[in-house]
Amino acid sequence: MLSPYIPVFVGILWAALLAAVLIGVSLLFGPNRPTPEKRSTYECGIDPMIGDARTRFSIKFYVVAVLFLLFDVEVVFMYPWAVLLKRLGLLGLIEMMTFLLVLVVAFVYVWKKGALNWE
Amino acid sequence: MWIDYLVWTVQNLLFPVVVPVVLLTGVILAVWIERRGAGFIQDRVGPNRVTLFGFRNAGLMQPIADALKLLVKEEFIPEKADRFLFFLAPTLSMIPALLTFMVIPFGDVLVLGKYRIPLQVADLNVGLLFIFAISSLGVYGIVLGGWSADNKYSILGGLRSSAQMISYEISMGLAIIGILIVFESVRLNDIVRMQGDLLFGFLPRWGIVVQPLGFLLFFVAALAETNRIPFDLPEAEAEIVAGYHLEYSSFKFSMFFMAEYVNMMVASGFIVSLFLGGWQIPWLPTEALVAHVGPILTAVLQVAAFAVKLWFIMWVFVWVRWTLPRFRYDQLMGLGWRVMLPLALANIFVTSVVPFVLGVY
Amino acid sequence: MTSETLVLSMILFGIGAAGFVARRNAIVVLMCLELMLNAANLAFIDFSRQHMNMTGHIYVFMIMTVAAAEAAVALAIVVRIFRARKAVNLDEINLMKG
Amino acid sequence: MGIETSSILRNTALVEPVDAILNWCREYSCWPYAFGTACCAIEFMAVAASHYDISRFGAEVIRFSPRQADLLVVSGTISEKMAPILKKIYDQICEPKWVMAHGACACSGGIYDNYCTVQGIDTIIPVDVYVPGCPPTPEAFLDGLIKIQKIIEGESIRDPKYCGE
Amino acid sequence: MIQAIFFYIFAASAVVMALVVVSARNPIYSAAALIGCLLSVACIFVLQSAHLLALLQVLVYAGAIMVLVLFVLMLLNLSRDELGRRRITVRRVTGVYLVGALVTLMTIRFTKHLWAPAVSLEPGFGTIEEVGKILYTKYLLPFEMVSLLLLAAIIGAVVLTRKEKGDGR
Amino acid sequence: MANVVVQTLLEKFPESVSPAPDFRDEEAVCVAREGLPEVLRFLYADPDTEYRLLEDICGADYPEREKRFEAVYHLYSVKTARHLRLKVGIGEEDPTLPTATGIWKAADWFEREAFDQYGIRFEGHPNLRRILNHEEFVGHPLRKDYPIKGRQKLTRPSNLGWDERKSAGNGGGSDAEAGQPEQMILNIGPAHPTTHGTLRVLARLEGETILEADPEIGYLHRGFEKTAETLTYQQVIPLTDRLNYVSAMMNNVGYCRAVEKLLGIEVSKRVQYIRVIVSELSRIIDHLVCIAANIVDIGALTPYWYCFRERENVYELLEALCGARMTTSYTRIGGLAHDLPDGWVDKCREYIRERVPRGIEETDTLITKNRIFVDRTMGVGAISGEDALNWGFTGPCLRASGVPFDVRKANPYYDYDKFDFDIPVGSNGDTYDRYLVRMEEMRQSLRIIEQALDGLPEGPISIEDRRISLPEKEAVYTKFGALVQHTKLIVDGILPPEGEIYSVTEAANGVLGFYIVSDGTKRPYRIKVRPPCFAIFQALPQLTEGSMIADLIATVGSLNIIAGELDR
Amino acid sequence: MIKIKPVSPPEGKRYPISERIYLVEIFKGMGLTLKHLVRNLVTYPTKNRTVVTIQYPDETREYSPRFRGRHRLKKNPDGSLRCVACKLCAENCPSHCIFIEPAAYPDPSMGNYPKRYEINITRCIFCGFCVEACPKGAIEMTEVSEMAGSTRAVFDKDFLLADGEEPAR
Ligand code: SF4
Ligand code: SF4
Ligand code: SF4
Repeated sequence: MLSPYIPVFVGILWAALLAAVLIGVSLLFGPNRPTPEKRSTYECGIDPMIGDARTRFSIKFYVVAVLFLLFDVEVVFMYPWAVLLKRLGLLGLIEMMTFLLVLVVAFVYVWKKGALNWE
Repeated sequence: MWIDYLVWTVQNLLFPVVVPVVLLTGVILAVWIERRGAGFIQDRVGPNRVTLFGFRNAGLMQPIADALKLLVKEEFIPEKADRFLFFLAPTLSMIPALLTFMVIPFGDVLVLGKYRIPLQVADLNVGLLFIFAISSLGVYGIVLGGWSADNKYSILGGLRSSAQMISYEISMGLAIIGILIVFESVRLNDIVRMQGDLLFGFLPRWGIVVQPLGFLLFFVAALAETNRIPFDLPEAEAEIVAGYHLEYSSFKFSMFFMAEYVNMMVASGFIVSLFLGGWQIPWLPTEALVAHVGPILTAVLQVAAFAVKLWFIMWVFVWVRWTLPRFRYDQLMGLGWRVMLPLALANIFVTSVVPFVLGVY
Repeated sequence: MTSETLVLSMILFGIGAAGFVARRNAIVVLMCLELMLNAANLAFIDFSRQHMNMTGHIYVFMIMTVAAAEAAVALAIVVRIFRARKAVNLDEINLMKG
Repeated sequence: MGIETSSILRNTALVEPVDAILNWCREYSCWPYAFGTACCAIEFMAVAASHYDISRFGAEVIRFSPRQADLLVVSGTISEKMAPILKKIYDQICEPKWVMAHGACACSGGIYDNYCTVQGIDTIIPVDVYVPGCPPTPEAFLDGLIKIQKIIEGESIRDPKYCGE
Repeated sequence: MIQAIFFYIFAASAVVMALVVVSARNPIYSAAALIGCLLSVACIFVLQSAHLLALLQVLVYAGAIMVLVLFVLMLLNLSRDELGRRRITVRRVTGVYLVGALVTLMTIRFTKHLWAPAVSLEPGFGTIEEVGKILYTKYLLPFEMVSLLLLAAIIGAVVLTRKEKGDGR
Repeated sequence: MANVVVQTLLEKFPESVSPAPDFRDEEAVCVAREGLPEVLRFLYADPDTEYRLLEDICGADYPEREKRFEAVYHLYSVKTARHLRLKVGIGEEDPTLPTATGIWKAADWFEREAFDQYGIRFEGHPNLRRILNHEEFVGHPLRKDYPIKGRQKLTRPSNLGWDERKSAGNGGGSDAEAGQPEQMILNIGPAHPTTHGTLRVLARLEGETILEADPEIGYLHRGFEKTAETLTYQQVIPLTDRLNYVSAMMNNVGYCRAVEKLLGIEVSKRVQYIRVIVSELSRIIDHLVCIAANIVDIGALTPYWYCFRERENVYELLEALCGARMTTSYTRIGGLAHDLPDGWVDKCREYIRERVPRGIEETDTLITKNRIFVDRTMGVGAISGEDALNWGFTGPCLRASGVPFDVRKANPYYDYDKFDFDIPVGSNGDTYDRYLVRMEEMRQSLRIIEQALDGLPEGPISIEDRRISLPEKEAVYTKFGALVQHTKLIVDGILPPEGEIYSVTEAANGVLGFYIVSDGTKRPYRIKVRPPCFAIFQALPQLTEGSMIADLIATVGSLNIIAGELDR
Repeated sequence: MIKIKPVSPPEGKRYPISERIYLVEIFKGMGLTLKHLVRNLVTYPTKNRTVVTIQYPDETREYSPRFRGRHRLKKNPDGSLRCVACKLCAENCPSHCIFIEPAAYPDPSMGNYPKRYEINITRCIFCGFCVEACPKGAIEMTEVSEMAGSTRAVFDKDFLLADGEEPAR
């Protein structure tokens, strides 16, 4: 069962090689004249402002990622079901609708809690 | 037999090597179309002065000049950057982009005597999921690229961008459930093949016909996934300068840039395969074609049909870009979560329940 | 093919477990946990293949789901604690101190 | 060309073809960093608009990140308050780079010879092409751009600029 | 043959990445290495004919869980928090000892499996259809439980991160 | 009506208010420093006067006087449609004045400018620091004893921390707070795509939400006022081009009208009509540029090209008139540089009927009702009419907030009262309304131009006063007398009587005022421009607080900040 | 008689359904851009192209006769300089960029001529005041505005007299 994957693996290697070579060529051929001024962070021509750039960011981003993760898992459960729906018949439909119902409950909860507001 | 080896080599070594190269060439064409198209939309002409050996070649050399120029531009690493990740990030955004095209079929299986050559790099039985899985890795290039440069704008751009991409990934995943229900497979070539059927005897059973809402949702999500206007927030110049690739120069920048276009092509190929009948030429099934024009010409015609559709979608991407304003971050997230997601769920509900109600099976 | 896979699984598990006890950064510890779960997955897949029975796949499916849920909640807790105490090192987080 | 690469290549017969390729791509892909401050910047916008269409020269890719730009177009008056910023941006642009002083103010201070205006950006950074005019017409700008292209055409990896001397 | 070559490539990369995960000082590097490790393991899944799960491994583990982890690392700016602070504690020594014991035990327990004979699989093995068939029939209950688990996780995450008044400002 | 206010003031505050010399029928009084706050408060609050709009505060320097400095306040009452000038003398030893920020928020930056340029200190001002010059600058450049070429280098990009900017402490955030988790300080500009090169906004963010924004200006300060003092009245015209360089023509007109008021002359009807036509054309291009730039910042790219295409057409008209596209220098004191060329009227008519409306309509189709655009702009950067007046808003930004104040109607000049046109007003004062008001104003301008073209009278294009306008070129070449007049006028310049005037016109962005003090020589003693943007931009913190970065960008774009007149 | 025209949409009528679903307006906009594209593509090869671009330097536009470009010193029909070095132009120049060194002709009846006449062209703001001030019509402005060079150019008398030729710089 490996055979269709061989080209994929070859592709991975080739893409990586391509990327490496291109960057390598660029390293080789690009002029390189680093000065402290040049290497300093760009911030609209101003010396970088107070505070580390990697400061702490809004928790909102975390909430997005969590919701993404959990919904992604739910979606994953739907793929086999979708493919099989016609074979599973009514039972499959009911099963998934129950599953979806819980999902919708979760979704509504999240919505009501305001986690979907980004203002 | 040597011919066996030849077929094996073509399938396993030649295709995976050639397809990325074709894609990268496609980027050149895409950039050219984008820039000339924008010109003509805006009552101007677009790049046309680049001269090679005294020929003006309508600006076709423009993207090549750009790429070459970037290749020989100074390689630059910001002082506070995390060097390793700084180099890794563009590679990370490029590789998944090139890989995902591997499972998209650009023609029916070419039958030459006893040899069957699928016109597709890898005919995976989970092809569709493969695209999702690999493209979900594209996020790392952006996130790490933004983070490693240690610049506020880039980090903001990287975070924004990744939040946007993952949000729309959900809608994207849900949008195709309907297609799966209808076509009962995750193997892309099967899906395409089934779109050759006719509905009511005359209408090609394309995904867009059986899943119009799914198509719309998928298209919008694809725009968002490829960071195109109206979803180009991560690099919204007006707000955060150049976003996550702000500190990138030379070819590393170029790789982000190319990854965007390759992603567009992948998205277009994906849309075409799922919703626009892939390599199918409407009303002309493979068997009929083979019977009339022979296998080779059939393959050529089918690849051509695929290419035409793909470039049409690409053009729509460009066209949309030059027409619409961009969303604000919160509106974009709101659209993704509060509009697209419920709609996609509704789409699934309708697609799965209606046949039962109608007693189709 | 003999089951090198199982060996690999054990090696990964060992590394993960070692990290689990040796690291103090809560998030790294979490990552080590994921590594261990992953090693378990590998073992399940291998058993499944050896026995030609796909139940192992279902287990892996479930493990992934649990891992996702666990990561979501665990990280939420980390974030929460961090915001309250500004620390993520397990040694420094003494829940009893209030 | 990297310094090492160019010092290796400088004495070989490859110089000519390599120069030709490098100069060709740099010439036709001159991405500007629009450092526009005043009236001249508005004319710069006009150059980007349909009638003059800077994109014909492949230069419509206006980058606002100095890392990705090749040509620093300084359009407009540079006040003393702005001067260090201009310097900084110039420093941050990656090699190779060129500078165009667009307009009387950028060239020389123009009509503003007073307490707060820099008398020409060449007192701060090197300038390759001066475009007089207040504001220079779009044609004048394009003429300046063509001059920049000419300059690029004449460069060689033997130049100290590329050999690191 | 090819199978074996690929296996050793991926196995080696998985082990190396795993070592980086536990030893890197910068958690971001740990996370990056873990992603690499997960991808290698996914490739091994493919070799084991677990096609669907290989992709789910990428999709869920590498593509979603790790995004979350990375986000948290960035949001909390943890990259520098752990630098240069390592102590050998009693707890740790005990821990390492226990780990060693555990691995040894497992080795003994699994010995007979280690020399398992090669088997030939039927064509549908590991495909989405087969997995689905079992999942939606035999493992119906766990499947429905999953939805509740996820519900709980969502609620937990949202509640835990909800902003309280006077928090963070 | 004329001097009712002055009379009332003299009666009510006999100790502190004294009459100012009468000149050109302007209402002006001198106020003693001690009585200033009461007078100001009275003028603001008294229902008869209601001077709700503080148009300008500026300094002036008279080294020979006993009280060396003078602060000049220009107030305007929308109710009575009248201006009032208050002059307060201050001695050099203690150049302090009470602040007016408690009454008009607009006073904030005007006072900072007076401090920066003249060193007049305003006590009680929340944040009195330099505004136009850089923070390493020593001295006050507009003082008469400061050398015009006294350049001072800035050694590093100005980079004040939050604490330093708020040194006087008006309750904003601090550096310490900025170090809080989840907050960061983001510097936007000056070298940033949306700030158009010269504005700078420092924003304290939480996530993407702006907790506090602090604008910083002066990056295009190029010493208009000081330079103007060294040129003759005629030579200042090219300088005015470069104030609001997008609609240079209007500055020409505004300036010339001011000097003509100083001279006490009236230009011919033809000149007036031509000035109206070119002003309205300029208004159109100004709005086109503003809308195009604003929309590009919002992310829709194509309207930019459509707007600029039409602008190019208008430029063609202007170039035919004066020989340059942007920096027109078309008007002259007492008239115009040239008459209309042959066929210009027809061409203009064709353009404004066929070309310009096309661009407007295409933008309209692409943008106005597009939900994405509406979402991005509606309710963004909103300000109420009352607040807007208090901040000193004028022009489209004020009208978008629902205050129908337009100098062209309120204090008509050049027959504007005879033209039939509407004043578009919005209701919410948000970015969307500002956009709509500008769109509609362009259409109204087209109407005005049509009417002006129709009614264009014949007549001379400059007045027949050889002390003011140059003789015909032909005459100069051939007639000795004309040559002498010509030479004399060039060398000696125009010599207005001693006095001071303040004259306003409705420029594209709002009220453009010129305050000119003449000491009888050929050079203006003091010119103060009252630029509309200056007042508008200072309200940015209020407009953007609590919104997102993207809103900030949309808002800044819709305010149409032209650095040339902002920083001068 | 101030007429007011309210422009904002009345409260509550902000989002008619056609706008709310995004699509109608988006299609309208896309129709417009497509119209431009097609029209421009179709007419591009023909004479009356709708693309407005002037393809400088292959094409140039028509300048206004009053165009204020580079200066030129004029000559009398007999070839002598018209300029009498009266310095009025320099006097009237707001950016003080004209420098004139007068000298007398050997024949006193012919008056003065400029020995040096220089315009610091990078400082000049092309206001045309010098032309306006000249009592002899000795200086005029041409249609040439392209003067880019790699130095801060100062145009001397010879160059200003030359009829629009490119200076050797
Ligand atoms: S050169 Fe003239 S147009 Fe350009 S910025 Fe200076 S004053 Fe403005
Ligand atoms: S055009 Fe104006 S600036 Fe130029 S030389 Fe003549 S007067 Fe001076
Ligand atoms: S050009 Fe005219 S104004 Fe100037 S010096 Fe000569 S004659 Fe006099």
